[in-house]
Formats: sequence, structure tokens, C-alpha cells
Amino acid sequence: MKVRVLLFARLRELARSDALELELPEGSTAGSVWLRLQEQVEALRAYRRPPLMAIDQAYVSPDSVLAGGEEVAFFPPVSGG
Amino acid sequence: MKVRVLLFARLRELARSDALELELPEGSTAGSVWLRLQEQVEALRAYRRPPLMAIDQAYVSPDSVLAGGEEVAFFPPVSGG
Amino acid sequence: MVRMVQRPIDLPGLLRLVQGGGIGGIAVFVGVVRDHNAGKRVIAVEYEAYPAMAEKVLGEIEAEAVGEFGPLSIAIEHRVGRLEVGEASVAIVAGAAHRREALGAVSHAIERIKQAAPIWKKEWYEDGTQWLDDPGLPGTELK
Amino acid sequence: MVRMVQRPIDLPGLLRLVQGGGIGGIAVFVGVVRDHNAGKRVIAVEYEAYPAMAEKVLGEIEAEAVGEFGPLSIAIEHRVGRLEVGEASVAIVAGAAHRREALGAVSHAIERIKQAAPIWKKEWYEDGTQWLDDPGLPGTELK
Repeated sequence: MKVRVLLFARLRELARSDALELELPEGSTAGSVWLRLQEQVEALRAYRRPPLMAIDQAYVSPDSVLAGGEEVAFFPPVSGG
Repeated sequence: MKVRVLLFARLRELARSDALELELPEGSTAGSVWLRLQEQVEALRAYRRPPLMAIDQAYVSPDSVLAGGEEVAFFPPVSGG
Repeated sequence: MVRMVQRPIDLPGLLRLVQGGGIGGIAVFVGVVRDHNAGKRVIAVEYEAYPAMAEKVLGEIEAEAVGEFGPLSIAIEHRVGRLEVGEASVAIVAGAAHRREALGAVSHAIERIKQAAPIWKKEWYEDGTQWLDDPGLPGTELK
Repeated sequence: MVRMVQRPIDLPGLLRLVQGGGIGGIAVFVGVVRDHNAGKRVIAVEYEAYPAMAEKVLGEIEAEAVGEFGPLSIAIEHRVGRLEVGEASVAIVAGAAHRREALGAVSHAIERIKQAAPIWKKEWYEDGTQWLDDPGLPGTELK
């Protein structure tokens, strides 16, 4: 199955990319997508704490299971306002 | 001694006057000015509770003593904002 | 800065007064004439003030807000005269380094204005007028 | 009504949105770019957002405010892109029958925006830039 991954702020800058497609095994979780990303994009390994994660624009925990086709976003603590 | 008396809102309307001069005995208090006013202006007797009082634009209690020459104001509970 | 005015509230002007490089948050409260009160339809209101004392009290309220919420830039404008439904009667604007101080100062100021500023409101209804000073007073019936 | 925008905050437009005959008080909070932060002189900031999610979260924050403070009319606008010192980054406007609901809704909304809206701020200094996401992160040093 495939998901679309979005990266923001520091993560976008580290990865030098704001979006990518990932092919994943069935049963993948949001957290496992992050680990896969860090394998593929070496620069993201410098970011050692778990990022915030969202599936289809809603916050999720790392154990949330994906069905395929979702938009999965990773980002640092927010600082808007 | 003399003071200048100001009336506002309902009291101004009852008295049909917004300002008057009063000649007072030495040692008069703000409260005694109010009693004198009610003697002189019959329509003010309908207002049976003590009004708010100010001397020279500062709230005072009825027992505040006047020296003469002050601006003494009487008015109902405030409702601005 | 405090001002009693007989023209519409100048919110853009008040906002300009509280700007500055150290300001991180600006809070505002605007009181507006509502179309109803205590179950009656209101068509307009009239505000009367003791102008010299009102400006003095509003200045004290500004000083209190600074004392309680720390360094801030604050401006208050209150209108007098006849106002139609939807028009602003009062505006308080506070700029501070941080949001909590700005919001706290504005909340504090509007509460204190309602308690202490020598200003009175008369409501106009389809069938008469009424001062809002004290519903228990004799002579409070509609005129 | 929530809007993520790439142009200056339109405060008069937001104020028009929350008007209506039943409104007795309008509260506003405007976040402004400050000229310093954590002891450093700031010359500009850049806001980045996840726009679709930010609008969703801001909409949820509006719904929360109505749930907590009762009937009110609320509008939020957050700007993204580069902003100079003194420019507004966010504005929240709430109109309600009474002042406490309007002020409470605005205070609640700005706290929740800072906690939850997927928006990030980068500060520009004379000697570099810095994300404000997390000072403890590796790579947080000035670039």
C-alpha cells in the first residue's frame, strides 16, 4: 500500500523535501512510517525525538494503523499564534 | 461657604437641572448637602436611597467634610461600559 | 490614554496608540449596543457621563491594570450621546509583550469601568425610555 | 470562520463578521511580531503551516469555544510567510451577548492555537535564523 508523506518546518528543511510517496507493508503504523523515513532520508536521523504525527489532518499516536491512501504528516512541536 | 453641585442622569432629570450653587454652613458634609438639596428641590425627595457622591471628581462617603469651593456631585449607580 | 468622546469609537486610532516593537500581543474589548435587554426590544441607547470624573476614573483604571499586569500600553475610549443598535459604546485596547497580560488588563478594565466610571445608560424602547441605574428605584417605570 | 492567509491580517473584515443585533461585546486578540525574544533582537519572522490541517484545527478550536462559552460568533485568521516586526500574525475575534463569554472565548482560542495548530515560527536575527519548535533539539543552533 502507498501513503503520501508530508514534512514541515525543521523536518522539511532537514529532508530537503516537503512531500514524498512511500510504499509500505500492510499493517504499517504512523510510527513505523517515521522509522522508514529515517532509514531512507539520512538527514532525518539527526532529529532524535518522536515528531508529532497526523493522518489525514488529524493528530494520531505512533501506533495508529494505516489502511493505505492516507496523507501522513510529521512535524516538530508547533509554535504558531 | 459655597459649593457647586452637579447632578447626573436620573437625578438631573428629577431636578430638571444639572448644576447649582449652594451656600452652606461651615463643617457641612457631602451627606448634608444631599439633605439640603432634597429640601430645596422637592422632586429629589422621590429618590429615597443615598446617591453616590463625589467631591472634586473623587468618590467620597456622606460624612466627608467640605472646606468650601468644591465641586460636589450626586448621581445614581453607574451603568457605563 | 483615556478619552470620553461624542463621535464613533476610533478603534484603528486606539490600535495605533498601543503599538511598538516590544508588543507581542494586543487585546481589545468593544462594548456594543444590543438589540434587546431584560426581555425588551432596544432601539437605541443614550450614554451620559460626568466627563471630568470619568476621565479621572478611567485613568486610575489604566494605572491599576499596569500595576496588576505589568508593563503594558493601554488606551480606553468611551462614547456618550445617542447610539444605535450595533454601535460601539466603549473600547479598551491593551498591548503587552505577552498575551496573558494584554488579555488580563482588558478584562480587568471593563469590569472596573462597569463598577466605577461615572457614566449612565438610558435605553430607548418602542414604548418609552428607562435609565439602567437601579431597577428598584421609585420613578424607574417607563417614561 | 477560520482562514489561513498570506496577506496582512484583515481585522476590520473579521470585526464585520462577528456583528449582529444580539452582540453586546466583542473581544479581540492580535498576536504581533515582537522585536526581541529570549534576549535576541528579532528582525523578522517566518510562519509555515500545514494549511489543510491548520484550518481543520482552528475550526475545532472555534467549536470548542462555542461549547465552553455558549452562543457566540467567532472568527480566526492566521497569517503565513515572512512578517516584519509589528505585523500581526494571528487575530481572533469573538462577539457574544455578554463580555465574559467574548473575552473567555478569545483567551481560550489563543491558548489552544499555541498548543495545537500545526503552524511553525522561524525567527530571523541579524546573524542567522532559528526555528522555535524545540530549543532542546540537535540542529537548533543558529544557521
